[in-house]
Amino acid sequence: MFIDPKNITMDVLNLATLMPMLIAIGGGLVILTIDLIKENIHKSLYVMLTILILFVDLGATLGLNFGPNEKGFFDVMLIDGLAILSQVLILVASVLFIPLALTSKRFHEYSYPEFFALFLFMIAGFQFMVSSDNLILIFIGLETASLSLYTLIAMHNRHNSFEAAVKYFTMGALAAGFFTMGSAVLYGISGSLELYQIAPAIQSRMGEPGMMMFLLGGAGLLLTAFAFKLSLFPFHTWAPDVYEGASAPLAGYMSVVPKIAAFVVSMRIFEMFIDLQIEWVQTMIIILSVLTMTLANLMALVQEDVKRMLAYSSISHAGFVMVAIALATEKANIGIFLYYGLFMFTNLGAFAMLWVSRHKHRVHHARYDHPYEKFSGMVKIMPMGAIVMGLFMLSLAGVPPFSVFWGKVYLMSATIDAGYTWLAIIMGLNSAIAAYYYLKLVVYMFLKEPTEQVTKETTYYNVSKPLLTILGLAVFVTVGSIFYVDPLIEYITEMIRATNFGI
Amino acid sequence: MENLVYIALFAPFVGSLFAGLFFARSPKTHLVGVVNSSLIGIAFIAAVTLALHVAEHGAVHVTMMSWISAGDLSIPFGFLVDEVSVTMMLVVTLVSTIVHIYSTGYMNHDKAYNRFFAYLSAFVFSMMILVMSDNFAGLFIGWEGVGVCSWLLIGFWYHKEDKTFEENPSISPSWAANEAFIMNRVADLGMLVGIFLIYWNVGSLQYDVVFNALPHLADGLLVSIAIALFIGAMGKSAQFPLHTWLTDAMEGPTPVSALIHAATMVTAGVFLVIRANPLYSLEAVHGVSMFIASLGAFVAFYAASMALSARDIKRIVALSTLSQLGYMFAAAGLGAYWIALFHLAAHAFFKALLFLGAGNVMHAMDDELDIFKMGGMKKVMMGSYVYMGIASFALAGLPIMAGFYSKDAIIETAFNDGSFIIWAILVITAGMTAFYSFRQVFFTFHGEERYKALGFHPHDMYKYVLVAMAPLAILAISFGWFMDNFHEFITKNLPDYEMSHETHHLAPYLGGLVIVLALTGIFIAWKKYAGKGANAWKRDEEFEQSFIYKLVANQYYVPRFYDEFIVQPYTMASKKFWEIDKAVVDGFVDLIGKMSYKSGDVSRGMQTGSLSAYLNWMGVGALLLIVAAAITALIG
Amino acid sequence: MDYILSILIFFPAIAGILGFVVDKGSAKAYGVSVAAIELLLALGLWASFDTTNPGMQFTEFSPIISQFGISYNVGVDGISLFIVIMAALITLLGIILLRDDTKNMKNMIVSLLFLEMTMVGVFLSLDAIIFYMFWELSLVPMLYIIGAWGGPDRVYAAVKFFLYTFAGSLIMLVGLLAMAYLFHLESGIWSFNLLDWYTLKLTTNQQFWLFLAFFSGFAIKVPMFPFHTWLPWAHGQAPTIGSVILAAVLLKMGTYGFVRFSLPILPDASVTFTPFIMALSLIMVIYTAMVAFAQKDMKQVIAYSSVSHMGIIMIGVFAMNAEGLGGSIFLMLSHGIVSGALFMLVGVIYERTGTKIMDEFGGLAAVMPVYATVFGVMLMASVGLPLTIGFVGEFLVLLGFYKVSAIGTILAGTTIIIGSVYMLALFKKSFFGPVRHEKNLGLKDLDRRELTALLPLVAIVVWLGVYPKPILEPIDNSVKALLVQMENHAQLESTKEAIIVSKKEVK
Amino acid sequence: MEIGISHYLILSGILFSIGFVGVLRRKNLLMLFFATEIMLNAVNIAFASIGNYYGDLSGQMFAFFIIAVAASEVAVGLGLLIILYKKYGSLDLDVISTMKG
Repeated sequence: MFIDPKNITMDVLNLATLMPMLIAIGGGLVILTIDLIKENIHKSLYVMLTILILFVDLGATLGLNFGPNEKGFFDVMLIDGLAILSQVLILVASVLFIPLALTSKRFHEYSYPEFFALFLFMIAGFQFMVSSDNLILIFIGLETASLSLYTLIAMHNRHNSFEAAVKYFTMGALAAGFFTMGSAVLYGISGSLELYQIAPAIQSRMGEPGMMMFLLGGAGLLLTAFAFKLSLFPFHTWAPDVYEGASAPLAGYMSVVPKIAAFVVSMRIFEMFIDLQIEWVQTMIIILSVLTMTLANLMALVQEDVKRMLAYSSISHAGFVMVAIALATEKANIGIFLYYGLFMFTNLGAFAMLWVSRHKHRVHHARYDHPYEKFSGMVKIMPMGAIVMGLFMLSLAGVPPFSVFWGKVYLMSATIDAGYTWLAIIMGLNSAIAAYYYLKLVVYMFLKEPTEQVTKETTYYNVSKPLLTILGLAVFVTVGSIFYVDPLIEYITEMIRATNFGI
Repeated sequence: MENLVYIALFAPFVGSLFAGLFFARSPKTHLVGVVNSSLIGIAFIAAVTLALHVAEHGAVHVTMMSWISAGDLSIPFGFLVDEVSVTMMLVVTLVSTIVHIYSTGYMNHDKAYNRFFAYLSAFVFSMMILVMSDNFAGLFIGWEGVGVCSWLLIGFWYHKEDKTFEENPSISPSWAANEAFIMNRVADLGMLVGIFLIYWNVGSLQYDVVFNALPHLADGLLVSIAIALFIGAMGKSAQFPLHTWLTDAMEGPTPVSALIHAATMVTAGVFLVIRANPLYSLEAVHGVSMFIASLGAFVAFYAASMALSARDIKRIVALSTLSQLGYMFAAAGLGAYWIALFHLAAHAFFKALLFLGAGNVMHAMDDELDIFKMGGMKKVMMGSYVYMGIASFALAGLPIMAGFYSKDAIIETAFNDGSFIIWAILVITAGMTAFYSFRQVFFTFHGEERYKALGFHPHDMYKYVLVAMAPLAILAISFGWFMDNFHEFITKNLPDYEMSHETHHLAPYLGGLVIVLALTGIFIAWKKYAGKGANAWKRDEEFEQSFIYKLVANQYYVPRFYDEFIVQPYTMASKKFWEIDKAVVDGFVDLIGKMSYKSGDVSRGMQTGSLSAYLNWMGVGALLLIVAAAITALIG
Repeated sequence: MDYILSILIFFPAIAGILGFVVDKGSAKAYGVSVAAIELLLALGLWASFDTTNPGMQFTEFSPIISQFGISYNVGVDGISLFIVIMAALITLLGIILLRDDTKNMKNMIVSLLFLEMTMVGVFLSLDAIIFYMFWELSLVPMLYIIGAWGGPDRVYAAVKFFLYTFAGSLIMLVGLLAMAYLFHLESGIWSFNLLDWYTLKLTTNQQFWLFLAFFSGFAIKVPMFPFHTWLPWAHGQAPTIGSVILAAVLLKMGTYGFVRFSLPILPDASVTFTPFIMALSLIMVIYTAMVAFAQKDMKQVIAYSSVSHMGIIMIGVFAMNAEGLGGSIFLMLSHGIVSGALFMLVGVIYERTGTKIMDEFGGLAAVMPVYATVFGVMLMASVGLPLTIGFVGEFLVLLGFYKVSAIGTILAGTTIIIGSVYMLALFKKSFFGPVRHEKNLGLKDLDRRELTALLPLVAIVVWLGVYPKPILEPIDNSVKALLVQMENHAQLESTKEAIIVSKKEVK
Repeated sequence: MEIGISHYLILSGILFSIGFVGVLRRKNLLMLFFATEIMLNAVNIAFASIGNYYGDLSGQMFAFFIIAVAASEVAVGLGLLIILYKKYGSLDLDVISTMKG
């Protein structure tokens, strides 16, 4: 038993596995300390510091030994390919996110060093979440990250932000209840909280009467919890409101990073079930993902606000990717990361564009910050801005050769390979529906006449060099995807192959 | 000789380009008329030379270049000048030359003089391709080419407005042009099908290959080919029921009517049947041939009956053309191909003459066409009177005239074949022909000078035009004299038609019967219409109310029928289809869009914004999952 | 000449990017020069093309996503060569025809150049994904052209065009991916290379479903009945240049797709589906021709006539013999030239009068004789008059299809009747009769710009009508190779019987 | 009657259900937090009893962590709640619904 002190050596403890998280947490503490020492330091310092910390974190992550059975810290850490890969994605997305704080106008949350500290804590939470197959640690990571995230949302300091945070928080608390209850059920069946021990235990007890009931019940509870995190229908209701309430960059961030983390955990848990030949899980996930992508798409059609539209579109994308979990093949798993790796840049870019055009006051609409009218005739006034946003939209719609297309193709291909051609067709048709609302923005930008309120001042209200840099990077990655998809797939494949999926 | 072939073929083309490219936009110039007439004349001379050559040395066959080759299909631009085609070439170029010269006078006052010659020469070119081609596809080029030129020329005065059917049965030149084109296209489809059948069963479209292969083909197939090709011929030669365009085509300038709608183009169908005689003389397609003959006889009578009551000078001539085409088909259908061809040539001459004469009258009468408004014009238009008289004699088939020999031969053929019904019809029609042609002559040139009251000041055509018409008149009289020479020449290529001994024996009586009938017809016409004095002729109003008269005067209501049962339903159906297209086909697409949008609108209703509702959704979802889990677990 | 295909594809795109820098005033001149160079390059390709070689030439291959078998793979054969040349030609003439006072000329030129890249790319791609990429990308500039320079309902029309085609092609994408998977199952490697796919023998069941998937992408693009309704909208609203390119080139992508994908990869399904395709095509031919007759708007007549003619092309594609298939490819070219010219002509009169309603005109032949003449030539080509470009293809298609179905051919052959009905009605309404409006009396005839754009097309119409051999021969070679390929890969005996590479039983 | 593992688990289930129903039915934010706490505590019971049943400490550990997390949740939650109350003057869930659709 691991509580026996005699057996513990530093080798077994393998503290290096904790390094990335420790760096993030330590960095957060350093930022708080700096604030204690000297107040009112300009946010750029914190931004740069955070980026540095993230880079160190990234370096530490990449430096880790990894393998399907690379364990550490009382064997609760699992540093397999999946963990490394998802941490890299999380960190890259974070690095992209943080410079968006450097807007030309002052926004409330970024003037607090706590924001950056919380941000780093949140990252540490996500990192814990993805690099463990211990349900306790996953829970702790999840909650650390979520609690930080609620706070970050609320720090935007608007009516909507508080409302969003409360909604997210309350539903998150409920989901935490489900997660823990699900874990308890699994624990009850298997007597273990480690996934790699749970799997064989379940397998050996599969035949017992009544076992299936508990198994499926537990799976259902866990599915509820992660469906909430991944914003699957009907657990998605928080997402549009939270995206609307959060600041644009944070919304973009939320549509990527927490989802990657949740996908990783879902992969670990649900693919275990699927590998155990429990078809129910597969069926349910497919039903959920079909419902999610379809309904989210339909609801996105009728939105008047671009940000809210993008929120629904993010939900739909999550539903799209969720299919891969149900397939539980290597190709599908590669597809998840390829998709999110590519989607990340485009989506962050799109939200960054919204952020650039974010005005202190709602110039165009009583409720919305980014109604479609805001972009009316943009090509006439700001052609580059319109083209950039248009590229993001086309990419999100899945027009080749822009980045998201490759993810789509890969996932659809994986779906077909697994024998679910009908599902691939549904995915295709959903992309067609989705094209409508992305196109709607393109139509507004390119085919309509500008309204009076649309001027360079209002639309480029918030612009700054760092923002443009991030945008440029996003465009570059979006457009040039055709040239790097190959190595990307290669890298992801290598990582996925070095992963322990329990069975 | 090759060069002569090309000269005959391309001289008209050069003329067309000359007028079309260089003078299309310049004001009227006689240069165009002269050059084009000369070029056609050159083509005529080339044709004559070729004819002599053919008579002496046999057919000339040239291949210019390949046209379409795809798969196994290979169509060259190849030209065959043999006895049949050279006859056609002679007829075409001769009549064309005269019509060209005639047109320089007739179209003298028309603004679009140059354009007219461009079209007219283009027509000659197309017609030459039609007759000279050595394969069915080449024939089809000419076939369609003459169709287009006919379209252009019928619609030459395109600026005229549409009238109602009552005002002008042809509605307008442009309408008539479209009608002609479209109706011909109906037939062309048949022709195309024939070509396809030939290709897929023979593998070639060359005449010689096809005709050599015919004996090896199945009977049913041969019948299909024969029918398909004949459908094509029916369109071009305006056989019932595709005949209505021909009378409407009279909206075109009169030289056009003379050349295209009397002498040459409309005989293309007959030419096709003659050309394909190896097919139509096969035992297997005897039924088709008999049908052709019967249809020909029917059309001969049918058209003649309509001509009896017509008042429009050009329509009368057009209907007589139709009727004579019927004769030709009757002959061809009965296997007397060379007689059909002979009548074709003879008819070309006297009918062109008749039309050009009618043109003179029209020209004099400021384009007035109603013969009721004319009368007694022989005083002012002696030349035209003589020409039209000669032509009418020829048409009526009076002795020594060209028509006498050719038409008589056809009637004899019918008798010889034992097809007495056809024979009877043709004989009766001959009498009717004499009547209506002289009805027209007497109405126009004899009797009371009704035009005076209407304020016309007619004068005859230019002298040189009248002189230019002389060859036609001479041929209308004398062409028949060369029947034996023609027979000898043409039967090298076409099968001979031997009259039986009995027929030979009866021939004088048969001929006499026809002559008697014709003379009777002329006499009745003389009695009725040639008298002088104010009361010499009166319209028989009562008779004009009778059913028979109305039936005939309204062309047996066939145009009406087409309008009511084809044109209008087609238009209606088109409009309906358009509505369906918009409402149903497109509506369905839009419906999908609208439904998506609507369902989006409905589903966004779940986003009430209220946290408790959200929690309930989540709870419901969780419960459903658990219930589903329970059910699945219980079922197994 | 090694990289000529890549140059052909990407030269317009690069020129398009550089075009952003060009001064507004000289944008048109820039566009004309670039398009002219592109055309010269395309002609150069033809000059160095080996017409006796039926296979792919000038192929280039470089892997893009080797894990997944996606590669940049282009090549040209007799089938694609001339469509590419036509695309280049039509783009050039379309740009020439642009009025100097077109608003946002620079954006227009840039979009057109990008569009040209995608068009050329589609026809030269030998990799399914690259093909799909250009296929989808072509929608974007077209969306902009229709949406930004179109009529009052332009946005609706543009979005409809985009979404409809996009939806169809996504299902096609599923088919492509499934195809790649089947290839993977068979060979163990991933490949989207068409030439690889050609080697694959599929069961009839697989072919059936794949055919349906491909069909949904291609049929919408063609557009086949009942998926055609986006086309009248798009044409009705698009600016002249948009309609010209749409009709001349973009529609050909659909039929080209059938030729390049459906036939050689799925020979059995193609034969199985022939009656179905025939039925739809016949409806297209007859029904849309009738709808065309009911139109009041000149442009809509031509739009619907395009659908009708595309029906003939479809029939030819499924004739399964060299005559029909070769004819349909020739018809693609001729329809491109003719419909392009007709749309240009409608554009000309629209620019002058601001209306396309035929009843507003009348008597134009007297006012604008040169215009009427050019229109007349195109009309005659459109109704398939021999010695014009329109006849050769139509004749061959009908001839070829006769082998498949005599009744079908007769029904399709009615196109020569009803086709002339609506075209002649159009001509009569607009050009004949008295001039209906005073203001039309002063209309100017074609000016030099318009003649420059139109006369080359007239010349081509006549040239290829009289002497189609230079084009027909390479097409024929490649088509025969394609049919041999189909025959070799057919699973069913009945398919082999249906495919006629060369007539065996000539008597 | 001997109190066995199943009794604990049934208790846990009942508590969890109570908490769940509370979450669904309560309109007051504070009550909602209580309901979630009940749910978490129900899970704690389950973990503790199962851990005991297996003689395995990880169940107990999980329970401890849940307690810790619940505490921090309350901290964050109450903070939000206070701000919200300041802004809206109410803790009624239906009032907080400006964002919808």
